[in-house]
Amino acid sequence: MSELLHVSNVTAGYGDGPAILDGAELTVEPGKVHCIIGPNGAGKSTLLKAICGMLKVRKGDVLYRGESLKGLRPDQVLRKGICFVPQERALFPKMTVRENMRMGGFSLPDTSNLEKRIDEIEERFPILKERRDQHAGTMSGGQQQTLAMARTMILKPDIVMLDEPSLGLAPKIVQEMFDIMRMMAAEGITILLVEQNALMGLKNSDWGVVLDLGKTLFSGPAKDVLQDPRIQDLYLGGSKAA
Amino acid sequence: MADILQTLILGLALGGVFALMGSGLSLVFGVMRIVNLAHPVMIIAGAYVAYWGFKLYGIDPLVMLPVAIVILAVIGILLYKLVFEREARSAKYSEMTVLLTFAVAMIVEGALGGLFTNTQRVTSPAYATDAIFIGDVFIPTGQLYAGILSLVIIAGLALFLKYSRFGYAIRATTQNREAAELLGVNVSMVALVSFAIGIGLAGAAGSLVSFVFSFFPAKHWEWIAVLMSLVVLGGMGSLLGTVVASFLLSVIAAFVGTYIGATWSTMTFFLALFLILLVRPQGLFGEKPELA
Amino acid sequence: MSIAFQDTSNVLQARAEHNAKLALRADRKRVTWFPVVVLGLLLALPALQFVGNYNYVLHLILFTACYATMASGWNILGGFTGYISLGHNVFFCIGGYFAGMILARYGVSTLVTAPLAGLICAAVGYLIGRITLKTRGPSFIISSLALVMIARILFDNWHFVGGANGVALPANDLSVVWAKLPYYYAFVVLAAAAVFVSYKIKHSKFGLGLRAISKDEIKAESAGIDTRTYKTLAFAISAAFVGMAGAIWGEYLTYIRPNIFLVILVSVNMVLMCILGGKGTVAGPVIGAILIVAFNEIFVATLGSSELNILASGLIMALALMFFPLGVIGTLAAKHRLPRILNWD
Amino acid sequence: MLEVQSLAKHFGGIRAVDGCSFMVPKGSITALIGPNGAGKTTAFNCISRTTQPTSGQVLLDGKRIDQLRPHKITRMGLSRTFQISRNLADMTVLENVICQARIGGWRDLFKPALGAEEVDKAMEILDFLGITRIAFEDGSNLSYGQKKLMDLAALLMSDPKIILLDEPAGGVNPTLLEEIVGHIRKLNDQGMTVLIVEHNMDLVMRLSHKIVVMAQGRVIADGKPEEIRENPAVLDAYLGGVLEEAA
Amino acid sequence: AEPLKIGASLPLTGGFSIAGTKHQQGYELCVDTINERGGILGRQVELLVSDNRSDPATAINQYERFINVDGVEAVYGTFSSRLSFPVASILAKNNMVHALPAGGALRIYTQGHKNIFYFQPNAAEYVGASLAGVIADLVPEGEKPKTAAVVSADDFFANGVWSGLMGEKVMDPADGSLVRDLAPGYLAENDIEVVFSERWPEEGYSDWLNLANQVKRSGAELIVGLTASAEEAVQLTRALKTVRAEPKLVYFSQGTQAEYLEGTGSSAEGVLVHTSWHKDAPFESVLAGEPFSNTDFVAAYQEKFGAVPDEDAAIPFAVCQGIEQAIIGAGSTDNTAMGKWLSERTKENPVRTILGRFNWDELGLPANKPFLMTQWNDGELQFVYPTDEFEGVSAMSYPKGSF
Ligand SMILES: Nc1ncnc2c1ncn2[C@@H]1O[C@H](COP(=O)(O)OP(=O)(O)OP(=O)(O)O)[C@@H](O)[C@H]1O
Ligand SMILES: Nc1ncnc2c1ncn2[C@@H]1O[C@H](COP(=O)(O)OP(=O)(O)OP(=O)(O)O)[C@@H](O)[C@H]1O
Ligand SMILES: [Mg+2]
Ligand SMILES: [Mg+2]
Repeated sequence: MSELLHVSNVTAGYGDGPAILDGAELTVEPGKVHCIIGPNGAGKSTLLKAICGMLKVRKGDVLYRGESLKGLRPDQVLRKGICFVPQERALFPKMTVRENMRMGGFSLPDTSNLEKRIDEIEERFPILKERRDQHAGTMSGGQQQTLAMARTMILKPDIVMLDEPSLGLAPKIVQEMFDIMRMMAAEGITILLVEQNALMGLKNSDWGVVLDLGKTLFSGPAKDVLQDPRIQDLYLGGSKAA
Repeated sequence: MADILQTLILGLALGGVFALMGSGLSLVFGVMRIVNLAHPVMIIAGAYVAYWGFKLYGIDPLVMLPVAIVILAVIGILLYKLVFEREARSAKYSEMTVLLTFAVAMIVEGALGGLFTNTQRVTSPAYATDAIFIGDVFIPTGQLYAGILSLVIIAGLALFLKYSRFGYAIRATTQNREAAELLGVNVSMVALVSFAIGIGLAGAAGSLVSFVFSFFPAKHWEWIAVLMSLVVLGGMGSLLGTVVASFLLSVIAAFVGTYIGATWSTMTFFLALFLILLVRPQGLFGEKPELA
Repeated sequence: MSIAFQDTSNVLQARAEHNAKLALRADRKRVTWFPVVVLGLLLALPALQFVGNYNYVLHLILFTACYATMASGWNILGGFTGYISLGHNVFFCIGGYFAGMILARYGVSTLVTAPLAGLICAAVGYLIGRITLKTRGPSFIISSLALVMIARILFDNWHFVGGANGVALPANDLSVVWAKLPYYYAFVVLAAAAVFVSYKIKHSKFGLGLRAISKDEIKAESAGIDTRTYKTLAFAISAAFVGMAGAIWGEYLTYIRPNIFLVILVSVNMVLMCILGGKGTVAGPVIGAILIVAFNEIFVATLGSSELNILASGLIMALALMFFPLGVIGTLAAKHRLPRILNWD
Repeated sequence: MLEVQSLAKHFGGIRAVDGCSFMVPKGSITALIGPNGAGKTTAFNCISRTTQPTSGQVLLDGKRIDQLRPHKITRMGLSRTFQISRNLADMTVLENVICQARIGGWRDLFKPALGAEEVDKAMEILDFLGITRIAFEDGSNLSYGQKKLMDLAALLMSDPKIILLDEPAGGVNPTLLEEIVGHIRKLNDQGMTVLIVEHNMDLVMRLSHKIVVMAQGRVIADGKPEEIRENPAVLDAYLGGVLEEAA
Repeated sequence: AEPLKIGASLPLTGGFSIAGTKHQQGYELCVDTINERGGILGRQVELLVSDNRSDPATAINQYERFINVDGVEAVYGTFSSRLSFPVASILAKNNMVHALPAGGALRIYTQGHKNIFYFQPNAAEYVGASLAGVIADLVPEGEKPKTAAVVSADDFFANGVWSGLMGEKVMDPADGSLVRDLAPGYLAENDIEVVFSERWPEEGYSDWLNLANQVKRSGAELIVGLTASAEEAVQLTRALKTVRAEPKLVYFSQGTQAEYLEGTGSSAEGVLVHTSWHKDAPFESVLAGEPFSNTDFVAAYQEKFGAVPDEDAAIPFAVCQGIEQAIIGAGSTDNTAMGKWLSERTKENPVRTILGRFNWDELGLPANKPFLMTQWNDGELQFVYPTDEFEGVSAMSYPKGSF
């Protein structure tokens, strides 16, 4: 079987609170782009947090290349090759842009190439080059999002999990963002993303997953998901989406 | 003229010691956002290490300094594991941590008092009561050594924080714990180590203090407010700020003490604190807060 | 792998059910008779003096009530508004000196002048607040510490009020058995008033605004809350209570001296009581005051005379903070285990 | 209604807003768009006075408001949301929302916080936004989208005359967004003026009567949606080829 | 019979803890000795000590507790003026005999409390008399210091000494009334001009070198250091040494303790300190009806605590003796009778303690009892003044010279 990551019947929640995820299923195949959609508060972000170790998995299991990720700390999960960009931007507000980029390479065992790699990435995102010495916290919302994205590219991980990467980006940049994502996929990096900009997300994905009520309600090729009238109605903004 | 020069020298001499006393506090605040009210009592613990080294084996407090650092760092590690680790995880209760450090201060004070009684102690290496006289003006050797050593230690620390990989991890963790974790930083380790360094610095300060001031367990209450005012004036968490503030305030206090009156020299620290809050709440080197 | 997903209405209905399952409910019932009964008992208690000498019991309750007043007052600023002040004993001192000096010079009992002392403290608190409330978090805590130090130096050098040596105040003329009663009643009433006012504030728009300020001042400000006025007002009210307590405390001790009021232990006690009981709750400061006074008594009685005393206090405090970070009331409430009678919020 | 006159805000060398002027006509829905970092949020901050502008004026109904403290501005009927949601932890969503209710005067201050009337109103708004179930949830324990919705609810609670929305659609589910759009329209029909920052061009085009385009701190275009759509400068700076595709 | 309970609240922690702990030792030693010798009026004595953390409110509270809860029949005083002052009112209110081991400020005694008895030679304001005596009697004519630097802690006791030396008016701030006018003051009386004077705050002072430097610069021949604790005396001495001050005479109000010697070493040489007690003073006293000399006390203390006692242990011991004799004298623990008995003591028929004989004036201050002056010589605290009271007086070394 060609699955890279398998989430089976996972239950998870915050603290002693109720189970937010209650039987979530997910299969991630290598080299593909997966898009999770669902209403606000469905548990999408919670699912990603559970995978990367920020939340405890109460029941069920998360298998990565057949190995369980349960009980690992986020930094350990990262070292296995799963990189997560959370929805609330995970930047260091009082470090400069450049330092933020360097932090992106923190987990690399060999940092000799780091500076060169950062230079390469900066070429692709001119704003980052321009604002190199600005504190990340003072950048505009979209700039921060760009930085967070760019930073993951330093690592060349196996799986990148993105929580709403298009959030707050200007349309032009959104397009670029998805282009980059496709490019990463082409390089063999597997992508798992959560999108509220569902049309755009699904259009640029291979596989679509619908998460609602903490459960996986639907999962199939992105095209099918896009065309399902029920899904259009419930999650894509109704008839207009057609 | 000689008077002015002399006062300046005395102010600077005290400033060096205060700088080291404040820097550990500043570091722990910078990294963990903990206002460690137990820091002064840790300095006293460090002073006891130096004291017993001196008293039992006649070891110079300057030689005891590394020993004090190590012993206190170990205490720091234990303390972190036992008390602060769970706090560090839940940022929600961060203001509680201030009070927790207060409790720790009481525990340590009680323990020190129980072990060593409240008798005041001081180590007396020869240089502690000596001075270099240049004409009419003198430089107290004890404080001179202490000041130079403090600056060396602080400079080392600053370089470490700025350039080492670990320094990066420390700063990253301070600013966004979750993000640091996601980028592969073992955050609890970072917090542990930086806390240990902070307390270790208290140990270093303690061994210097042991011959500059006399001390007993309950003495730390007198230091808390003074050290705090240094840290605030410098800008919370800014090492450089703490150092500058230490020298600045000590010098001002010395002039106030000479020309206005001893009573008011201690007041300098607190008044300065108030003035600074009035005109520049973030301190000398702090970040300007939102919403002025 | 798809789950029951035939129809959109299915999902909508499931969603409604799911939401209902996760939804929390507000708890609105309160037991008012309990505090009232407690108050009644306290008011009746001095009758014990007819059958014996219970001066020490009265002293303990009076002492607790004094601290309950101060802690409740502190709570208005520290608990509701989120500004932790370690300098509230300054108002304790100002209240004590203001009323105390009037007593010494003109013989007017502090029981009469206490409200006035409260007003003075409110005014001073307002002015100080205008300066120090510009800072937040740790800086504010430290500025409050500095405030104590400054007040200490000023009072120590103010020869009109006896400087560091202090002033002895005349004791009342009642016999030993009844001498404590005026102060006992004054403190019990003051504590009740403090609790009542806390309750009222917490449940008013003002209180909601204060809580908003404690969480995010910018957000509060842009929500239309006049944060500066709100917080200085909170500062003034809390200073007033502490000041009134100080006024009466001075006469009760028959001696005022800067370092009776301006020692860190006094302000720490206030803070500690609130934390231990539950910062930001109404009952918390009272419970905290009772616990701390009780602990103190136990230590003095059992450990008596040693450094162990400090160590044990520190230990209790640390354990309480570690295992009841929200205080007794707060933690129980968070776990939904708070007995009804103690839910005053 | 709202008039911004040569507003500027500099951070050290960065000119986030650099002499920008525009007007929001009464009763209109005006959109403020522009590439990332154009200075939209900063302009918002200057208008609502969460930051102090370096220079320039802001007028609300002809009165200068750039010297007032933020709460005064809110009281004058100008409310805003934050791009990165700010919420009050340890307070329930209901309290978060009611917090923003208007307060009459001094006497109101000591009225019960959660008056029945207000609770009803708040619950109605929450219901409308589909987040009733989190009414008693801690304000900080919400999903990203829920926080946005809560912000919106709080905003509605204050009965403002003009609202400034900073990316209200970001992270909100499209289906729900449709409803919100409907509601904004309805509010607008009732006379509320809206200034909205949004990157969702589809929404902007459908909703707004007027569009102001900013880039690098300046206004580069100002006009009806149709005009903006055609404006080559805007296409180049901001939209790329996207708009055609979406339309 | 039931044990006779006596309570003492002491500052065992906090600022005064060092002295407080020694006070506890003094009381304990005395009570133990009494019990070994059969107790008071045939009853064993039970000593209750509690820690007031150097806090006045707590001290008051604890005396109340002793009286109301523990049912003590007598109390011993606490340490330091600032605690004794408020405690005095409470004990007066409860009609207890208040025997103070510390609390020398005149104002405590001018409040009009009855049954208050001070167990040190004299009020703080009159301590200067001994210094004046030393200068008049022991310093050769022509070599007497002409200028003085007076530095002092802002402390209750130190302020009292200061007032006496400088000839200030002692006022009662409560009503602004004059308690005593001490003009012209002991220094002026001896033609010594004060060329530098300075007070430092009660807590948190650290600028010793600066202070010492100013003292040195003033060129004063007499240095008077009125410190609040031995700790401050150590600091001041070390600072004076560092700046190489070279006065003719140095007098400190604190510094008889072993800690002082340990902290200062040879710098202590020649420093004069007043004291209420000295181990070599040949005082004869009675305890439990039997003679008990000062030498016995030193021996007993050494046996029990393994160290040479200092005045902080001796004074409370004397307090305990005074209370014991009062109970015996009154024949019961009726405090009114005890107070009456104590106030009826005369020079001929005094209370006999290891601090010597005590009888009191109407204020409760000892009549005709000078302080002793001691001086550190060769690492030993020698007792140098007054010279005519008893044997064993050492010669005073003069001038002091460098530290
Ligand atoms: N820190 C938290 N503590 C407690 N509950 C939380 C926390 N964060 C989220 N929740 C709850 O978990 C549920 C799911 O949140 P989650 O963030 O996973 O939603 P989401 O699907 O990502 O929504 P969105 O599209 O709005 O981002 C929400 O109902 C929220 O109330
Ligand atoms: N505090 C600050 N210090 C320095 N520069 C700042 C600060 N705040 C904002 N900036 C800069 O000002 C510019 C405008 O930022 P602003 O947040 O207003 O952009 P925006 O138009 O809202 O963009 P976005 O659509 O990405 O949210 C950006 O280049 C940003 O980096
Ligand atoms: Mg989410
Ligand atoms: Mg923005």
